[in-house]
Amino acid sequence: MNHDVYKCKVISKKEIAPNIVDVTVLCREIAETAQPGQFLHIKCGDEISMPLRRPISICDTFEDKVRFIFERKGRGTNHLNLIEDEIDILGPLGNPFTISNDAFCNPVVIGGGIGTYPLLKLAKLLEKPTVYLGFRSKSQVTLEEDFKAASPNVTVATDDGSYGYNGFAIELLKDKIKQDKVDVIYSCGPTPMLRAVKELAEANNIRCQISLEQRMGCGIGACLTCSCETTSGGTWKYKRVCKNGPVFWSTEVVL
Amino acid sequence: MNHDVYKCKVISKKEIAPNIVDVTVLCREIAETAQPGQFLHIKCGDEISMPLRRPISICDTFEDKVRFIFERKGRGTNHLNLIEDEIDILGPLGNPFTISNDAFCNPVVIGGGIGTYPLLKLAKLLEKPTVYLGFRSKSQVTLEEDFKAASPNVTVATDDGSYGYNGFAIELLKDKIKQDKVDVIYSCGPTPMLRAVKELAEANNIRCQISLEQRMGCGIGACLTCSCETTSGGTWKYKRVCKNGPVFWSTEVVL
Amino acid sequence: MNLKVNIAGVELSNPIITASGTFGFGREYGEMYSLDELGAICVKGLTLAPRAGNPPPRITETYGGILNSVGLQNPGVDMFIKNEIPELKKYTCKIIANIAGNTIEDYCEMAERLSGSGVDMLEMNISCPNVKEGGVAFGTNAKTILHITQEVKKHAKIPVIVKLSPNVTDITEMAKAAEAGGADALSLINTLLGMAIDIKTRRPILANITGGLSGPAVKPVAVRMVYQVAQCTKLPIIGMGGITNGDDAVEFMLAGSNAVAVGTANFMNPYACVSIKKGIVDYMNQYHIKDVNDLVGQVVIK
Amino acid sequence: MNLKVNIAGVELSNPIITASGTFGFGREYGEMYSLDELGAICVKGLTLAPRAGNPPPRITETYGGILNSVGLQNPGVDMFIKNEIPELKKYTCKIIANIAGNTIEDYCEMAERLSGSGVDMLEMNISCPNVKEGGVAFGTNAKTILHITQEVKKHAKIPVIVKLSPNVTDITEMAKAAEAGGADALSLINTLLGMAIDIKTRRPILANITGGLSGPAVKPVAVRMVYQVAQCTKLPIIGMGGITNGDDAVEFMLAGSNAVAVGTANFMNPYACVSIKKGIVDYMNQYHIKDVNDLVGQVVIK
Ligand SMILES: Cc1cc2nc3c(=O)[nH]c(=O)nc-3n(C[C@H](O)[C@H](O)[C@H](O)COP(=O)(O)OP(=O)(O)OC[C@H]3O[C@@H](n4cnc5c(N)ncnc54)[C@H](O)[C@@H]3O)c2cc1C
Ligand SMILES: Cc1cc2nc3c(=O)[nH]c(=O)nc-3n(C[C@H](O)[C@H](O)[C@H](O)COP(=O)(O)OP(=O)(O)OC[C@H]3O[C@@H](n4cnc5c(N)ncnc54)[C@H](O)[C@@H]3O)c2cc1C
Ligand SMILES: Cc1cc2nc3c(=O)[nH]c(=O)nc-3n(C[C@H](O)[C@H](O)[C@H](O)COP(=O)(O)O)c2cc1C
Ligand SMILES: Cc1cc2nc3c(=O)[nH]c(=O)nc-3n(C[C@H](O)[C@H](O)[C@H](O)COP(=O)(O)O)c2cc1C
Ligand code: FES
Ligand code: FES
Repeated sequence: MNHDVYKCKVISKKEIAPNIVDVTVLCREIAETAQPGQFLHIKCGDEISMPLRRPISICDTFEDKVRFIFERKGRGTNHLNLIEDEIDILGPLGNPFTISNDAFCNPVVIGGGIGTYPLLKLAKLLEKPTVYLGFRSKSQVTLEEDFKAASPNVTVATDDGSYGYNGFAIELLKDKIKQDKVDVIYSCGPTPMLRAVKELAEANNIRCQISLEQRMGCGIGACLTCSCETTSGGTWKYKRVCKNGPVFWSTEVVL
Repeated sequence: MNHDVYKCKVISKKEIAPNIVDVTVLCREIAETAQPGQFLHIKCGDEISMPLRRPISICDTFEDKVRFIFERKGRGTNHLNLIEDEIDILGPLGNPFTISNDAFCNPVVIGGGIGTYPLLKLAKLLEKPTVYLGFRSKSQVTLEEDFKAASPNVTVATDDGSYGYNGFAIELLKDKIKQDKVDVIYSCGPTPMLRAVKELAEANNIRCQISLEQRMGCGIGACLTCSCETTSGGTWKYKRVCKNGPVFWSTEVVL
Repeated sequence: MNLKVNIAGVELSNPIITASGTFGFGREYGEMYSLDELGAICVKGLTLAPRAGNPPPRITETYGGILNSVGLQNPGVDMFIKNEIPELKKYTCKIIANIAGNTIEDYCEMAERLSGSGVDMLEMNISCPNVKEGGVAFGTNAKTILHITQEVKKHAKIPVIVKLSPNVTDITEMAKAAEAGGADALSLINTLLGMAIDIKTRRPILANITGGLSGPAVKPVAVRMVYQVAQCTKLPIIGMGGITNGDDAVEFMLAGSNAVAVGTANFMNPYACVSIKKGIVDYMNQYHIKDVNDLVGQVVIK
Repeated sequence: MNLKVNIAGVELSNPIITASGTFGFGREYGEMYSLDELGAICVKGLTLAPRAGNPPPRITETYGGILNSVGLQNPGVDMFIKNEIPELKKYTCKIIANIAGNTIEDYCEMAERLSGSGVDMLEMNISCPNVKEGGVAFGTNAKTILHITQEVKKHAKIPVIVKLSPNVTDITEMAKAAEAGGADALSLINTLLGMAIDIKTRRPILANITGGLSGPAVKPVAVRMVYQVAQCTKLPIIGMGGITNGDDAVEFMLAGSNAVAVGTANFMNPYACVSIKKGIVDYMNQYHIKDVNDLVGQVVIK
């Protein structure tokens, strides 16, 4: 087992965009074993009022520090935002992105919205990946500097054109595939975007990994609540996002 | 209506004995109208997890400040102990003690344990009342100085004799009644003590008011959950502790 | 924006109703805000003769909910008519009289007496879990529901709401029985039967041993029952069970409630009804909904 | 101090059992602590043939509880026997196989196959609210419970626990039917049928529309049912429903549970079973109780 429950001291916490909170906690155990694409299962309130933890991706790790970024969305994340001292974290969980720089010489990393956060550590480990980051509008743009520090090939797109490329990040990927050789695509973001990425990758025979979201119970593979549909069908139709994912090969899953 | 819901800023909070927490909050509205024996209905946690407020007596008021003291007992009071900034209080509620210095020349105030807290403001308003305060043992003794500032006739008793008079406060009252004229007794404390006080008072034809506790819903008289049994019997057997009490004439109620 | 709803011909200025037993006869909360804020007030359960109710303790908190065992303490229907209706008539909100009987005749007699009294609707409480005779015994059997509803309808000159118990295997059977008996509307849910034990004293916390569970904890059961009942009857529905904020109220309306009742939430926040009404308005503004009736039953099942 | 309890002749080292469906086949939690800590592990519900389960989303949080609609995803009884029993046999904790069928024959067939397989007890899940056929349909009718229990008992060579559904009008009828049918023990409660709607999308949150409610919210209903059942049968009882800490477990035992099962609490705290066991020990120390069995049914009714 490489995961456990840790009480992690909060080192820093700031709102980096409206309702987007960037947190760094102290936890050597997680920091030393976590791999890009893995996630944390975070206790946001007392177990009576909120019996479920919330899954949040690991954004980055360094030495004994773990960084994650979350959007304030509902009861859980609103409550998490109030915790100042110590956060109860179960992790690191799930399967990471597959990195193999030999076979995958020309990687593209493409993320949308809060789906950009699990990609930062990945971008850092890859060799000069092409990175496309999509946001709704300028005010939502986050982590641009961090990604630019990881790679020289970072392009930001906004749906409304208020910043960077005017349109969906997927358009940038389309152009890229037309012009250059792409060996592997890594993606995380809203389902419509993942669906487009998956189609594009498969149409062009490019290996592609996507990171999925699903409502979760245990987070460790025991309760079978976090299913996603796989291409295998039949009685093995559903896999567990928490244990078999959250990162899947695009060809494994039905979106 | 002289009660309402107020968000009250915490001015001071300290543990004055093991698990006994002394709090002062800012609330001019309550401070100016509250009378001895009334109580506050306090929100201790979020309304989902803890749908009920907790009733806590008003211990004292001065200018725009309200003081109350509570014992950490269960979920609610443990949570209340964690609130540092602002407490949501419904109050002041209930019927106060009847003070009429003309008719009641020789008042005795007798309290036990946490039942001593609602008596402080009362003792201050009475003229040199005889005050008996009973506690389990020395470590539990609280407010002695405050009561001594209110009256020169204060005696502390401990059940185990570790401080002050060795025995129950009720013994002191028995002696007092034998020796002196007592016109009125005011009491609050555990039921066995109240029962003894009531018996003693009635056997000696002394007017006596006691403050009762009961589990409560609304706190304002609407839900009929906080009943105590009255001597009237029949279909009017039960009265509401929150609205008709918490202070009753000893002859009104069955203990 | 329209907040008016119509329950069996009675127009409420908005869909917020106070749940019976949690709001007394309105006097206490009426000191805190104007009862004109409410669509209707459903008063404490009435019986033919005055009732003392159960011995205390009668209430305790549970995880996310409360248990109560008041046991229908009330001054009797005549005192209600004499002392309370004139007070309530000072407000524009409608008056719903919640009635509970030991026998079918009790219900009929109360329906008679209340019909000309100024109350706007009757709510038949056939689901109180805290009394031995009558109450829940009537509400857990479809045949009895059919029969008692038919009888009461013969005596009532104002619309009759049947309040359903959640302590049944199949809520739709009970709803259909009430509809067949001529009910003008349904309300649900009453409380779930529960129990809590004090592990220090080893005694049940409630003197009555068991009590009725209400509050946030029961909401998913209540939403499910409202949804199921909305699928199987045409009657207007008053939904309740754990409604604490505007979002909860909207959820009940989407599930099929024409109006909502607020009970336990009043205890934590005496202004709960007012703030829940505001929450509905906020939701309507955000989603550009002009008429609150456009929410009713609009849950999307694909 | 004695923590051992005996359920229908099977000795458990302590009264903590994992609730079916929340603990898989023990592999995942077994990575976090030794399953020897447990009295027994009750595995994910098994069916004769493998089952895919319901489409996602399958879970959501409610106020103080959760709704799930897994729908018995499992690899089938044969794969369980082949792949999982050998793993579980590495531990001292007892093994309870939770079985669910579409037909009575399914249950009987599974009872046959599991009887010699190394599992210690069978738990008949006749109360799953998340599947269309079988499941809850069996568990809400006393006659069916009697019949199915009798049939399964003919095929089972190990003790049979009947798991009761709370979605019934009278739990005691169901318990008595199971007892009459020859059940060796009872477990309760399974989940309450509930529903939640996303007011933003107006869709039910669960793809299955409804789901089973569990967790702290349901505890008072579960305690009440355990208490009622303990009054009317002589069978050992495994109590569950919202147990989150040692005090909750003690409350269930006082109400009449011989052992307790922990489900939803595992999700928030993966070590929940261990800490609940410790909580029971703490209570026993505080109140000078030497034998955990001395708590069973000791609620004081005056
Ligand atoms: C593997 C994984 C990684 C994630 N990483 C991030 C991240 O880095 N940053 C971030 O902001 N968000 C992330 N999410 C989404 C995040 O989990 C949800 O936004 C969060 O659970 C919402 O909780 P809430 O109580 O605030 O919202 P509510 O809507 O009130 O939640 C109600 C319930 O639904 C669940 N839920 C709601 N939305 C989601 C969702 N999208 N995915 C899973 N469960 C959900 C909640 O956990 C809770 O149990 C991730 C999700 C997964 C599965
Ligand atoms: C009029 C009045 C005045 C009071 N004044 C004080 C005071 O000044 N200082 C103080 O320490 N305590 C006082 N109490 C008692 C105090 O209300 C309880 O100790 C407190 O409610 C316990 O809450 P809990 O959640 O910590 O305990 P838990 O036992 O976990 O509470 C569970 C539920 O039972 C209720 N409850 C438990 N014990 C009591 C009780 N004795 N009275 C009423 N409700 C109870 C709680 O409010 C809650 O709803 C007073 C009670 C009343 C009725
Ligand atoms: C203290 C209390 C008293 C109640 N008394 C009655 C009653 O007299 N008649 C009735 O039909 N329902 C009664 N109920 C049930 C409520 O009207 C309502 O159905 C239930 O509490 C669910 O709503 P809630 O979760 O919003 O409280 C009572 C509930 C509580 C909490
Ligand atoms: C995710 C999940 C899956 C479940 N699956 C099963 C199952 O397969 N068989 C069964 O009998 N009960 C199942 N249950 C019900 C539990 O075993 C238990 O009866 C219920 O959850 C109440 O206990 P709790 O409140 O401690 O969770 C499941 C519960 C949950 C939460
Ligand atoms: S969340 Fe329990 S299996 Fe994935
Ligand atoms: S607490 Fe509601 S009437 Fe007293």
